Formats: sequence, C-alpha cells, structure tokens
Amino acid sequence: MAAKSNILEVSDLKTHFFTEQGVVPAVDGVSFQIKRGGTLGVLGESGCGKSVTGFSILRLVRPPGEIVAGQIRYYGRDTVNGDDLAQIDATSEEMRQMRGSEIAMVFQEPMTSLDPLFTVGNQIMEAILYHQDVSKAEARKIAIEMLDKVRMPQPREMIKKYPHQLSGGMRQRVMIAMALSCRPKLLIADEPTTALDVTTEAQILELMRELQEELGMAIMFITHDLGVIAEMAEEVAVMYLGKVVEQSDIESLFTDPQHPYTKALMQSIPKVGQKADGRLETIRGMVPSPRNIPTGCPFHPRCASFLQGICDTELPQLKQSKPGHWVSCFLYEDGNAGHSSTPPPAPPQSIGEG
Amino acid sequence: MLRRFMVVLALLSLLLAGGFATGQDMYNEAPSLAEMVAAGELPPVDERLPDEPLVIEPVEEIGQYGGTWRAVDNNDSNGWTQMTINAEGFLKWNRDVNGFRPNIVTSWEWNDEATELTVNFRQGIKWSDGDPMTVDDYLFWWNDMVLDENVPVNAPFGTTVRGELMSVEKLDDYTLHFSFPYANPLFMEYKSRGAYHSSIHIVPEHYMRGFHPAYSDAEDATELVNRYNFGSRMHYPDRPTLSAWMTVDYVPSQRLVLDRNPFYWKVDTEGNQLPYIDRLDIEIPQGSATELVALKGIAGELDMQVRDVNLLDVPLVLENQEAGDYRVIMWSRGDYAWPWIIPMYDYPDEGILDLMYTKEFRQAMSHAINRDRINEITSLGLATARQFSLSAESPEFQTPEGQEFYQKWAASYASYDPELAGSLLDGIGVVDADGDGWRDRPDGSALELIVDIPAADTGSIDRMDLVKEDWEAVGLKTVLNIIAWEVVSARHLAGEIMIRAWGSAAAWGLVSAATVWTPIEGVTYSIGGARIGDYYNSGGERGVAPRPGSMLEQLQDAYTELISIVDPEERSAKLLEAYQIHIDEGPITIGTIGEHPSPVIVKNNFRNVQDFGLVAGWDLAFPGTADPEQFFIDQDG
Amino acid sequence: MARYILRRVIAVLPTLFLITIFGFLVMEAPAGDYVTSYIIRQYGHGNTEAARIEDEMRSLLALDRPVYERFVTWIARFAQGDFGDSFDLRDSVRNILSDRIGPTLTISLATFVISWSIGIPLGVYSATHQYSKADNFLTTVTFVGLGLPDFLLALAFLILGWQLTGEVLTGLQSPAFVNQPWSLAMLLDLLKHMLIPVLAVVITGTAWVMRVMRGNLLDQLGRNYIVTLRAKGVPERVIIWKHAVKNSLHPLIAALGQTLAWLINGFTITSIVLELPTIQTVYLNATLQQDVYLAGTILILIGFLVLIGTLLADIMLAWMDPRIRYE
Amino acid sequence: MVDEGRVVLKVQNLKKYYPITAGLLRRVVGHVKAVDDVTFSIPERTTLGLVGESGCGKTTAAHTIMRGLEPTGGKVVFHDRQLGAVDLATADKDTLYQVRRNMQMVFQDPNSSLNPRMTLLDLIGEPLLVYKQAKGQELVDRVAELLKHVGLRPEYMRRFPHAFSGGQRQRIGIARALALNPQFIVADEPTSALDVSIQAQTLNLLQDLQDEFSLSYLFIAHDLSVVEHISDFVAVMYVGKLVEHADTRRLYHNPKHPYTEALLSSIPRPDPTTSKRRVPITGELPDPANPPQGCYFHPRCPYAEALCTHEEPPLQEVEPGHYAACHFADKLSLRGVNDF
Amino acid sequence: MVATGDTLPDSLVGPDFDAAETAVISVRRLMWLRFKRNRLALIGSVVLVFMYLAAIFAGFIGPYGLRETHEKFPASPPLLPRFVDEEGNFSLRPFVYAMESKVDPATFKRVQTPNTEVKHYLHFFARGTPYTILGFIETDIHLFHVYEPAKVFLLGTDKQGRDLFSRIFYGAQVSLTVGLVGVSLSLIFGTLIGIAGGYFGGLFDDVSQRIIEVLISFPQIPLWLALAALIPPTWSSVQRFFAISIVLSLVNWGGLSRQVRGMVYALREEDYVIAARYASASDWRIITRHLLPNTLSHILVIATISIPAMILGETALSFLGLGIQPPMTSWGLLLNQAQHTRVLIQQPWLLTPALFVVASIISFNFLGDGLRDAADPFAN
Repeated sequence: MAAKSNILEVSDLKTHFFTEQGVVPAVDGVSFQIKRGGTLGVLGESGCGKSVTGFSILRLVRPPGEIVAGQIRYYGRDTVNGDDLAQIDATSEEMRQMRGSEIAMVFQEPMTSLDPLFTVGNQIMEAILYHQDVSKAEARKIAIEMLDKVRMPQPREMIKKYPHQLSGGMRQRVMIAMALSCRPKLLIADEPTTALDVTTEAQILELMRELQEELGMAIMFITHDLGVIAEMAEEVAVMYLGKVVEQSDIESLFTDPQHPYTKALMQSIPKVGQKADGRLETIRGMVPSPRNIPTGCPFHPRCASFLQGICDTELPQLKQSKPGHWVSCFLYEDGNAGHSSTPPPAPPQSIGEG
Repeated sequence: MLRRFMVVLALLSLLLAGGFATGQDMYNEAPSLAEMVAAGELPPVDERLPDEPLVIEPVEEIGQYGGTWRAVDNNDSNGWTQMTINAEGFLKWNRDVNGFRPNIVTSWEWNDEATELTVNFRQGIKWSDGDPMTVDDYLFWWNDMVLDENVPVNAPFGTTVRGELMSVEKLDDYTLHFSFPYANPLFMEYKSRGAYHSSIHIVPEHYMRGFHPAYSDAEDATELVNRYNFGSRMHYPDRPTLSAWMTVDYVPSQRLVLDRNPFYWKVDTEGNQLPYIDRLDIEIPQGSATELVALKGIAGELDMQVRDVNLLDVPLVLENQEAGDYRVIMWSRGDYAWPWIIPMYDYPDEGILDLMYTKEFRQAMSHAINRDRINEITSLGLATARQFSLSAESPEFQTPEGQEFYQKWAASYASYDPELAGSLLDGIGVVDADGDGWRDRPDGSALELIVDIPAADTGSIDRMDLVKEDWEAVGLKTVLNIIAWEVVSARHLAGEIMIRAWGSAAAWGLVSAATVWTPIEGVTYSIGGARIGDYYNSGGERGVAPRPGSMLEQLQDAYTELISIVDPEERSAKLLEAYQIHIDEGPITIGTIGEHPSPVIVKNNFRNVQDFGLVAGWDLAFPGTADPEQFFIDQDG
Repeated sequence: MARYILRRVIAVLPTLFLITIFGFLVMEAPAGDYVTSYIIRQYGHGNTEAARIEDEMRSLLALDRPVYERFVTWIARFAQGDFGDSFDLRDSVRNILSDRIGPTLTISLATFVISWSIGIPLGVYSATHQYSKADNFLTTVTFVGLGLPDFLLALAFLILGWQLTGEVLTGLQSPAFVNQPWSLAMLLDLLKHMLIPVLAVVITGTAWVMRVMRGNLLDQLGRNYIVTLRAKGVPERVIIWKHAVKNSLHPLIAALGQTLAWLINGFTITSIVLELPTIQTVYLNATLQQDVYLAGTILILIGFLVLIGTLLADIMLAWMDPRIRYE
Repeated sequence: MVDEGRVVLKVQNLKKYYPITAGLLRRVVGHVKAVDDVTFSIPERTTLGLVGESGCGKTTAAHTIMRGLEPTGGKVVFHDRQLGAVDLATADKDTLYQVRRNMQMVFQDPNSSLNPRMTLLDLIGEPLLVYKQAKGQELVDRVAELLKHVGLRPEYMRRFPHAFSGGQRQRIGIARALALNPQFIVADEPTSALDVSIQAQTLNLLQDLQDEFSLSYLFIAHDLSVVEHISDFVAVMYVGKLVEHADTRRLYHNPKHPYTEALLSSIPRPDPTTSKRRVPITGELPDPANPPQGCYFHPRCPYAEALCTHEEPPLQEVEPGHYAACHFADKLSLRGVNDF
Repeated sequence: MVATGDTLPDSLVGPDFDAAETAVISVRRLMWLRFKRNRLALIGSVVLVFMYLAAIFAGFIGPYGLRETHEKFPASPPLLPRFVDEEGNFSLRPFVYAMESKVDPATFKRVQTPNTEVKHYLHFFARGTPYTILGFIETDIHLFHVYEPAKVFLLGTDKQGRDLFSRIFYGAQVSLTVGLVGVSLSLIFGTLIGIAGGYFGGLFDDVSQRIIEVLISFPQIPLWLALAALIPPTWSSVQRFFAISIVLSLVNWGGLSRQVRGMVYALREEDYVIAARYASASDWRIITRHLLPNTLSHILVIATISIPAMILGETALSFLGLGIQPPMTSWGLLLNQAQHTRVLIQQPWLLTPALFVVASIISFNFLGDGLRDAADPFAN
C-alpha cells in the first residue's frame, strides 16, 4: 500500500457519558488513522462505541457525553500540523464550519434523519448555503447535480419532494447527496445501509464506492456487518466495549484474524453459498453492559482463549502483531501462549476459502 | 354662586330673545335646555310645565344645574333606578314616610261606603316627548291592557275586591271615577306605593298604541308588554316618560344613561324647573353589585349609592371617606328580620305539623336563638335583636300606643334562654327518647328540622348557620338545606319545605305586608306556607286549609274584616288586635335580628340628601321618596 | 384539499346538531324556567310583586309551550338567521352578540397573541437550556402559573391597581368615554382597562403555551434529523428556530382548534370579576337564568367555532406539514 | 413437490387484500394486494424460508396463515396432530382454538413481543393456563422445563423481561411458542434485531429444538445467508406474490427467477477478495397499491422483454419441486450464489 | 440438544446478568426508581402526603371545630402564639394573651386589646372540641389548644369568627377528595368505555367516540352549571359532595376515555397482544392481563394530571355558588367567601386558602410530571 498521508489521526480518544447511574465509558482510549481518500471500516456490535466515535470526531456528542481525553487530529485544512478537533469548542463557529464542509456524516436511519417539513432540495441547499458563498439559484443547481450524482432519477422533480414521499433508499441517497454537496474530505458513514433492504444496500454501497473514487474523499465506515465491511473498507478497526481490539488492512483481517473476538465473530455468521447442516459457532454470553465493564480484557468472560490470572486482571494494549496488523490481546504477547488454561483458539478459518 | 349667576343670565337672555311672549315667565330652566329653546328645538319652559307645577321644597338649599350622578344598579331590571325615578305615582309618600302627598293626582273624593271614588289629575303635565298626559293614558292601561285578554297584563292588587273588578269612568281629561263592588278603602294607598303601582299604570297611550295588536300591525303583545313591564320599560330610549330623567342609552348588562326630562313637571320653591342634575350614569354589574359598589365607592367613583352597600363593608367604606371625598349617611334598611324563619304549616308530615301548631315548640325554637351573637358576628352589632314584628316604621306603630305595642311584640320570645327553651320542649314531650343526643318527637320518632335557604342568600346562610348551632345546643337536630334559587318556588308550591329562612325584608302592615303576617296569598313568602295562603285566596278551591280555630285561621279572618273598615283609626286599632294573635300564640314566624342601618355613600359635593331613608322596601321607593330631582351636585366644590 | 375540507364539514355537522340538542336539554333540565329564575331574582332584590305576573310572563315568552315545540321553532328560525330574543336583556340575540363580540375579541385576541408570543420563546429557551437554573426557574413558574386560577389573579390585580392609581379599572372604559367618538385618550383608556384582564389571563395562558412548547421541543431536539442538521453545519439558532420549533408547533396548532372557541368562551369568571362586557358574562348569566335562546345561540356559536377551529387547525397543519398535505 | 402425507401446512392461493378508498363516501377504488395468490407447502420437520424485501408481504402472509388477519381468499390447510387436515382460512373459533395448540409464532422484536408487566412464569405459562394444561406447581414445573429447553435458568422465572438481554428475550419468546408442544412455528425475522454473536446462538437453538420436538418452521427473514443456513426450502416473495420456490440448494445455486438472482447478487460477502465484483440491480420495490403491469419485476429486470410488460407470468414448476414465476424461467441461465 | 440438565452452560447466561441491579425488580419498582430521580415530583408527593394526612387529621391539627364560632372575633386577624411577653421576658413555651374585642363606634372596626396580665400557655395534645377522624374515631385531643378566654388563630378567622387554620384542613377534606373521587369515577367510566371502544372497535366505538366528541366540544361551565343545578335539593352535604364529584367526572371522563382508547388502540397491535391471541387467550384475559396493566400507569398519569382541573373545577363551581354548600366547607368555598374587596384590602389573611389550592395543584402537577416520566420506565 502506497504511503498516503493521513486525513485524520485519532489517538487515545475517550468519550464518557456522565449519567445519573454512573459514568459510561462509551469510547475508552481509541486510536486509529484514516488515510486521505482511504476507507476505514469500524466494525463492532451494538454498544461497542463505534457510533460515539464517529460523533466525537464531528464533536456532536451532547451532554451528558463529553470527550475527556485524546486527540482528534484532522489534516484537511492544515496538512502539516493538522487541527486537533478535540480542542475546538464544539459550539464554536469554527467547528460548525468544519461540519458538513470538511467532514460530513451519513446516518443509519434515513427515514428519520431528514426534517419532514422541508423539501429535500431545501435541505440539501441548506447545507450548501451555509458553507459556500453561492446564490440560492446556484445552490439549487448544485443540489440537482448532487442528486444526479447519487443516481436519483429525475433530480429536478425530486428536489421538490418531501422526505415522506421517498423510499428509504431514496432518502439515503438524499442524505449522501447532502453530505457530499460541499465536497468534504472525510465522510463518516454510520451504518448507512443497516435499515435498507439487501438490494438497496447493494446499490448504496456501490454508489458510495463510485463517489469516493470520483470525489476522492476519505470514508470512515461504521458497521456491524462483516459482509458490508468486506465490501467497503480498506482498513478495519474492530471495536469491543469502547476499545479497538484489532486493526489491520482488510485482507489481513479476513484471512488472518487474530483477536479471539474477531475470530469468533467471523465464525458465528452463516456463510452464504456454503449451506451446511451443522450448527454455527457461537460466542458465549452477551455483551456486558457498558456501565459494568469487566476488569482486565473486557472480552475475557466470553473469550474461548481466556488466560486465567492475566486476561481478567490486566488490560491488554493494542500492539503490532505483524506488519500492518495490530491486536490487543495477551495471546500475542510474548510468553503467554503457555499459560492457556482453556483450550487454545481454534485455527483461524479463512473466509475466502469457499 | 357663579353658576347661579349664569342661570340668571341665561334666563335674562331668554327673556330678551323670546320677548315677553306670555308676559309671565315665572320659571327658570337648565342652561342646556335654554340653549335648545333658543335654537327653537324646544318650546319655552313655561309651555312645557303644567298649569300648576308641583313645587318641591329642597332639603337644604336651592340647587345648581349640572353634573352627572354615577351609581351602580344591580341588574338589568334596574330596580334601583326605578325606585329613584319612577316614584311618580298618583300620590307620593312623604319624605318621612308619614302619610302621602299629591303628585300626579291633586285631589280625590270617596263616598261614605268607600265604593265610589272621584280622582282629579294635575292638568298640563306632558310626557317627555311633549305629548300631554291625560286620564286616557290610565284608561288605555286599564281597558286595552288589563282588560284585553290578548295582552298578558293582570289586574293588580287593589283593583279587585273579593275577586270582582273595579270599573273606571272618564269624567273629563283630568278626572276619573272609580266604582268598586265592595268597600275598597285602601285603594288610594295602593296607588301611592313606590315604583310598581300607579307609577307604571299611567302609560303613554300615543306611544303604546303603536305596539298594541289591536291598533297596530304587531302580531302579539310582546313588544307592548316589554315597554310596559317593570324590568324592561327603561330599555327603550324612545319611550316617553313622566320621570325626571329619561333613558338615552342602554347597553345590556353594562350601562344605563339617563338625561334630564325637559318636560318634567316639578319646580323648586324659586321656580327652577327640576331636576337639577343633568345626567344619571348607571353601571350594571355582571357579577356582584356589592363588590363593585365597595370598590368604586371607596375610590370615590360613585356620587350617591343607596343600595348594595354591604353592611360588612361599612368599616372599609368609612375608612376611605376622606380619600374618596364622600360621606356615609346611615339610612335604615327598614327591615324586620334577617332572616325570618318561616315554619310551613302545609308540610306533609302530620307529626311535624303537630309541633308547628304547638306554640311552645315555636317559643322554644325562638328562645334557643342567641340573637346577640348573630348580630355581633354577621352585622357588626349594628342590628337589633328582635322578634318577627314587621317594620318599626309601619304607620300603625306611629302612635304612642302603636309604639308600645311594637316594643312588646318585638321583645316577645326574643330573649336568649336555652334553659327555658329546653324546659318548654320537655313540657310538650319533645325529649331525647332514644338517647342519641337529639330530641325526638313526642311519639318517640326522630325529629329533624330542615331549613331551606336559597344558595344566593348568603346573608341568611351565615346567620342560619349560627341558628343551627343554637338549636342543636338545645337538642334539636337541624339540617340546613341550601338550594338553588330556581328550585325554591317549585318546592314552595309543592309544599315540600318544612322551614324556610328568608333574607332581609321590609314590611309596613296592612297594605304593604299583609301576606307576611297573615296567610292570604299563594306566594312563596306567605306566612305559614304558600298553600295555606292559596287556600284563602282561592276561597278554599286550592291549597291547604289552616287547622280550624288555629292562629292562622284567626289571622285570615282578621284580615277579611280589616280591609273593608273605612275609618282609618278603627282600622289601625283592629290591626293591632290582629297582631296580638302573633303575641298570644307565640311567634308564628320567627324573627332574628333586624333594623339594620343601611349605609348610603354620598360624595361630599352631592347635596340635598336627607338624613332619613328606608332602603329595603320597594313600596317606599327610596331614594325616590326623598325627591332625587332636587338633589344637586355642587359645581364649585 | 377542498374535498378533504368538505368531508370534514359534513362529518362534523351531526356533532353540531347533537351539541345543539344537548345544549338545549341541559338548559331545560334544571327545575323551573326563566320566569321562575326571574321572579326569584326579583325577590332577592326585594321585589315581592314580581310573582304576580308569573303566568303572564310565561305565556308572553311562550315558555308555556312544550320543550320540543320551542326547540323546533327556535331551530327553524335559527336556520333562517334569526337567533331569537333574549328573555332577560329583551333584545335580539344578534344585537347582544354584535355589541359584545368586539370587546370579547379585543381582550381574548390580545391575551392570545401575548401569551403565545411570550410562551413560545420562553418555552424554546427553557427546552434549549434544559435543567439549567433558568429552565428550573421557568418550569417552576410555569407550574405556579398553571396552579393559579386567573380570576383570583384578576381580583388581586384589580385591588393592586386601585392602590397604585386610585382608579378602579373594571370594565373596558371609563364612564367619561362612554358613547364618545374614538380618540387617542379613549384608546389609552381602553388599554389601561385591558391591562388587568389581559395580564391575569396571560399568566396562565403563557404558562400553558410554555409548558407545551418546552415538552414538544425537547422531544424534537432528540430526533435524528436534528443531528443531521448539526452534522451538516447548520447554526444552532437556525436548527432550533427553523426546524425544531416548526416541527414542535404541531400540538400547539392542534390546540388552536380549541382556541378559537376559547376566544369567546375562556376566562368566564375573570370576565365577571372584572365586569368585562364580554360574551362570556352574558353566556354565564343566560345559563344561570335559563335564558335559553341567548345561551343556546352562544352554545351553538361555540360549537361552531370548535368545528371551524378544528378545521382551521387541520388546514394549518396540512399547510405546514407536507405529510398531511400529501395524504 | 412433497408427499401430501408428510406435509404439515399447505397454503393454497392465499390472498389478503386491503381496500383502497377514495372520495366522500369512501368508495373502494382498488385493493392493495398484500398477499396475492400465494401457494406453498411445508413438509414435517422442515423449514421453509420466506424471503423478500420489506413491504413484500412476508409478515402479512405469516399473520394471515395464523388467522390473525382474515384472509381474502385461498386455503391454509394445516395437518393437525389431533384434528387432521383443517382449513384455517375458514376454521371456526373452536377449531382455531384446537389448532393453535399446534401452531405458534415467534416474533421479530423481542422487546415488543413480551408483555413487560408479566414475569417469565406468567408469560410462558399463559398458553398452558389458557389451554388448562397446567396450573399451580405443575405450571411452575412446566415453565421451568421450558426455560431449560431454551437455555435459561428456571430460577429466573419470576423475573420480568426487561431484566434480560435481547437474545435472552428471544429465547423467552421461543419458550412461549414451545409451551404447548406445537408442530409448527412461524418465526418472523427472529434474529434480525439481534447482534451477530447472539444471532448464531438463536439460530442454533431453533435448529436444536426442531430436532428435539420434530418442529416445522415457516422462517421469515430478509437476511439471505441466515435463510440459507436454516431452511430446507425457500420461497421468494415480490410485491405480494411468490416468484420462486424450491429447495434451498437449488434456489441458491440455480435460481430460476431474475429477482432471486438479483437478491443473491446483492448479499454482502464477508470476503474482501470477491465482494466488490457484483452488479446490483437498479430501481426499487414498486408501490403495492399501484404495481406495474405484467410481471411486477419487469421494470427492474435486466432480462425483461416485451411480453413481460403486459403479461403476468404464473408460478410454474420449472423443474420438479422448483417453481418460478417467470416467462423465461427455463430459457434464462441465471447465476447462483457462488457465481458472483 | 444444548442443555437439558440441571446445570446450564455458562455460555448461555450473560456474565453481566446477575450483576444487573434491575434483574429482579418489577416494572412498578423500576417506575419508582425512575420517579425517585425527579426531585420536584418527590417534593410534590411529600407535600401531597402531608396535605392528605392533614385532611384526615383535620380535627386534630386544628385547635377549633369546623363550625366553632368566636362571636367577638369575626374576621379577626391572626392571633399568634408568642414567646416574648410585654416585658421582654422569653418563654420557651408559647403563650397568648386574652383579647378584648370591641367595635369602635366611629369606624365600626373591631379593636382588640390584649390583657397582658395573664399569660395563657398553649397546651399541646390537649382536650378541646370533640371531633371524629375518618368518621369513626371519636376524640377531643388537639395538637395544640389554648383555654378560654384566650384564643389562638394562626391564620385569623373568617367573617363568622371561625378559625381559618382549622377550617382549611376541614376544607381540604372536601377539596382534596373531590378530585380523587371525581377522577376515580372518570377513570371507571373512561377506562371501561375507552378499553371497550379501543379493543373491540365497531359500532360501539363509533357511537362512544361521537358522544365523547360532543362532550369535549361542549363548554364546561354551562355543563357544570346545568348538572349542578340538577342535584336534588333535598340531598345532604355528603350526598351533595358526591354529586359534585360526579358532575366533575361527567364533564371529564370523555377526554380520559379518548386517551385510554388511543393507548389500547395502539397496544392491541403490539406483538405481545397478538402473541396472546395466538395462544387463544380470551378477550377478557387479553384486556385484564395485557392491556390494562400496560395502560394502567399511563391512566394513573392522566388521572393525576386531571386532579388539578377537578380542584379548580370545584373552586369555580363554589365560586358561582353551585358547588359545596355550608355547613360543609372546601377551599373553593373558603375562597369564595374571600372574594370581597374588604377581604383583599382589610382582611388579606382570608386569602390563605388560595395558597393551599395553588400548592396542591402545583404538587399534583409536579407529581403528574414525575409519574409521566416514570410511567415509561423503558424510555432512554
């Protein structure tokens, strides 16, 4: 992979929610980088903090949530030093200008993410008018262009439609058109296809890939779907309970998953086209409540390779286990293989085999 | 003084302008009228006044023209306003309520049997539109309204004797002859009564014809009766009147404005045409009149307010006298009881009736009441504790013997003596038979006194609350049944009420108040119950007969005798004899406290208001009886 | 849209008819009729003579006819635009209402406009500063405002006004201005008199608007589209006023349906306490006195206004909300 | 396609129409054909997967089969253990009562399908109580047994659903469906609300229970990989109609309807080496109130010809046991799941 | 098969499960936990609890009886206990001076002059006027009392010379229960009709909805008036009290019914109701076991929120003279008697019932607000 410069470097980001029942460390020391024009997939189950990470970057986390530590260095404006978004006042004009024009976001629920009282054209134009010095007519022109770009049929007509008149897929196209209308350098896509049907999902994913190629923006793609991540991402960060447990390029992750959680995830989904009568592999137990995170490695109670006395007491650090592949697991630290009190992990099963 | 001078000037200029047309310009008029005369819009004052205007002697001094009299009336029927200006009957009560004086009628003559009467009317009186008033205006009322079956106006009290109508004959434009089938010596007294007797019987024929179904294209008599009826007659600015002021504007439930009647037929002793005051501006409240009066009164926004000044507001009103630049004159309410407690002798429970007809029982009820406490708590101690004994101002009490009698009656059984009450009850067997703490009937069954009070009569409720405590203290279980006004009548007529408590009222004996001391009419305020009165009134066809030989029957008989006695003195003596039944048989209706003073708020520049007045009664029509046309507002101060 | 409105109108007509019948029955139900109530009031004022004309009055007013007959006659005349006469005020219902509609609307509209124009911004402020000191303060004040009966406030203000100015500001005009042509002084006098009722009613009205606005806005601020707006860099002020507020007007506009009737039906007791020449006071008295045609007409008027109000609210909602418009 | 004797449920020409009204008098101007002429059967101990995009009528079909909705037409023949063949579409109340012992439903959303005010004992015990099969201690024992079957601790039976995670709640729902020991269960997207790791547990549980209790499933899902995993047969729905129906292997590897091909092509593959090659179909699901003329799929079909625009293709048996509703089913050579 | 044995594999039980504090608590408890977080709601409920207790023990708290008049002290300003005497000596035990009360002949005002020679100490838990609690406990013990001739009026007296402090608590008995009784009746009506309409739909639903529509469109005041006027005049205070409650509830049930219907309408499409139907549960069972329990908390909220309207309704009716009648009293009636210019200017203490009305309404609003949040314990 050619050394591209990074558009975003997140280091040790901590976003905590200070609720009446206690502190919820939704994001608890997350670090990753996104390359210019590249795609980072963020993979994780519900409650792992992947969405909060996205929101933290755009500084959209509202009280009682708060970024308590870490840096979010964005190299879109100052390519050398970058701006630390974590240090900018979330309510400042500077941050507002950044949103939508530098970094844009697409959400999971296209059905509710648009204001029902305004036409989609109006809402796209709104994004343009607040960031670009153009007339209304020009903004309208751009909006139509963007709708055309997202393969919206009859964009001139569609611009007059209200959200409820559009299907979910269409609305997601509008959301994407809106997000891309100011040509952002980074797009955060938070489960953009989860609520969509499989055919529409395929269309949207295809569209996003094409647009990325055309517009050259970086994408941070948040999803829980291994299939989707495989299609979209170049790099992947796997999150579990507010932490990145594994990060690598996409091929390495799928061919050689290292963290027991990643491995288990991959084994627990049915493999399409390989119908077998057997049972699926499972991860035992449930994801713990984020209010009640286990000590040590947060995954240890469910881990098949749990090392007594280590995993339940110490917190593993994200370390490079092989070039371009980072994992946060004691199994990959020197001398720990022998401690195994439970059966060693099953040999990683490559997905690509069938 | 300046004002007076101006009047003289105006008069002089008038004389100059009009020349000495008649050569006898004796009368003065208000400047505004003089202007109109000058402009030719109005005939000269001499032509407007009757041949012999009624001369009114001012209470203090000759007044000044001008000013607006602001006051509050309590509803759209404008009762207070009518009592002020509509006291223009055949005759008018004297200012001290002692006898009456000529008004529209100047003289009359009875035959010895009191069956034939000739009445002479003042000549030359004009309606407020200038049309002359003649006896035809009275005859129209009698023939075309009372006697016309299509017009729902009934013959009023006094025009029938023993159920038979009088007949009226016109002798000339100003003389009428009345014939009665039986002796009717009280007829002229009825005609002297306040706002709703003869004062409304003289109607402007020339105007009313236009609304009469027989003389116009009116479909029915609705419009006619509206212009006649007490509650609505003042709502029509075009309706001619004989009063000192005439309606110029009426906004329902808001305001009634009256201006001087340029044809008013009275003058002061210096020949100034009355009234002095230009305009009456009367506010009609939509809620409580007493509250509005209190507020406006203390703010000095009322020039003279006679009614609706709450007794309990007296300290408040007194305290603000200086700030509001007014004085408070204490007139009397002229009432006899607040409340009067009326046992009903037509209650469908023989056991209760047995007790009601037992005078010891009623005496016990009366002695059990702590009247002083009621007075202290509800009337600032300003009233008098007393029995039900009519108003002290009644004519029959004006002689020394009358006074003595009155005192005796008022004091009868009125002392607070719970022990006596208890022993009286014990004596008739009303004792606690079952040991539940309450006295029972002589037959041992439970006794419960149920007193109906209309919800709006808060004064009575407050007082009866105390009476209830007193009665319960002697062991008589009492229930206060507070009911809506609307229900009272129906319950009365159905005989469902055991005891009724009624608010303040005034009564002057034979003419004004017969029904309250003798059951002769089927009305709700009848003593002993509406149905007992109805029995008398219908000659026994309807209603409930009083028990034979009972005090109620005695009272009815006494009344029958009284009304045909021609000689006034003999009548008065007989009347006191009838009253004696009330003393001998114990209280028949139970009185509590009465003779309240009634505060009248008068601005300091509002003059010629006499110190005496009786506020409660409509018969006497105060302040009308105090001649409001000679009230004036001092324009200098 | 026209069909939609037509269908709504037709659907509500039976309701209106039921209201009419029901209203008439309700007024007829208590014991006695206008005449008994009149006579008893006359007694109350010491006029014991009035009972003598009971039968006359009853036949004069046709109150001796059976209920259904009177109802049918009245409704038939009503349909021809003749609302009948008031027994008590002895004037045509039409005149009475036209006399009073002006003052009624003057006060109620002023009250309405002020409470909404204060209530909405305060509600917005409260919602956007949820749990701040100001919000807690406003919330508490709102609850107090909702807990205070306006007529009690009116009475207190009346006394306060008297103590401060020495004037008793009942009614809508000082006597000096009665029947005078319009002038600046008269206008000032009117404004002075309006101050107390408007203030008393505005306090409770504002509290209500604020409460509703706050709740709805909080609900809207939690919606996804708000996040979208923030994410695309729209200034917060625009997000709130252009988007969230517009979306949260929904229940307020729905409440407008009732508001129209409230304009001639609200603050009845306050009207009485303050002697306001409004329809409310006529209505209350007419009901108490069983002045059936007057009360009945106002009742139908109110029912009609509820109907019109609901319709208008629906149309406004449709105008504002494409989801309804394109139904 | 299957031996009649071993069939547990046979759905024939099932229809569920909703009227569309217009105008002042609410005249019926047309129908939304939510389920239109659907025919399939489910052999004993097998699972039929019903797939299709949202709004295609899968869930309506399920509730119509359960007689939660009144069918507009067609038959739903259920081979009840006790009563034999019963047409549910016309069954009377008593029959339905009898039959419902043997057919139950598992719902999609484990949050809304459990009454939050009832304990597990009440929830799972409700069918037993209604059918008077147990009460008192016996009921407790039976519920304990059921809880164990779905892998929950019997001690928890006095707890409330909110105390459980999504996956556990879905087990509670399954336990309730199992309470009367049914023959047949309709599972409406039972795993789509669950996380990936929990989905596997649930799927395994359903399979285990099928073996143990000889259950048949109608398994409704939009996730084609899950359907492939669990189903013996698969039926594909499009705008209220069945467009293809076959055993799983044939349908996935040798589809006969272009829509099935499109669906298969759209499945995101958890394989970075192959996933970016597919070509998604264009367009969207038509409005069921106003579907296109001819074959409903023709506007999106890459193989559509003139015929497709006006003539509706019937569901035909293309090969033995393989049904497809396409004019060109036997002519087209469509790609299977592994051909992308 | 996975697990049929007595011990379950850990794999099926979440590790956090036993630790979760919400594991064993019922929805009701969850609601309570949620409710507890709302401080205003807690304050409101504490105030209300005190008010209701005070109403029950009105006879005990007030030193005088409901109708006990002090004839020399009508409309007396508060006569408060004092701790410091005329000479400035401090006494830990509160005392009062006996007052001599006379009407000033010039101003007609009552003038009270203390007799400072004798201190009358307050007696606590002392015997005074007898009264009954809850209608059957008869006693004469008062929280505090002072013996004649001294008087203690914490809030002054009304125009009849009755201790306002005592009367306010007697009034609370009516005012606070009118709301409860009225709301309960509304609830019964509204819930029955709402559930029937919402669950079964059909003609009954159409008809009841139309009736409710009329009822809701109908202005309240004339309806109150007319219905209040229909109350038979012969009824006792207690009957009248219930009649007023019924009047208030008759005017109110429509709105409540509508809301219940709406909830039931939504709930009947919930999966768990459908599941129950598929389990052949009877309509009765579905209504009583599924619909009612799940609407109950919302119904409770609506009920709580409508109580202030009922209290205000009673106040308004009493203001118009159509509500509670003496000798019973209520806050509305007490206020009605305070609607006088002289009260506002010279006897402001008679307005204290307004504070109680406002406090109770605010407390109910706070409570309703808290309950509303708590009614949905699964939100957020």
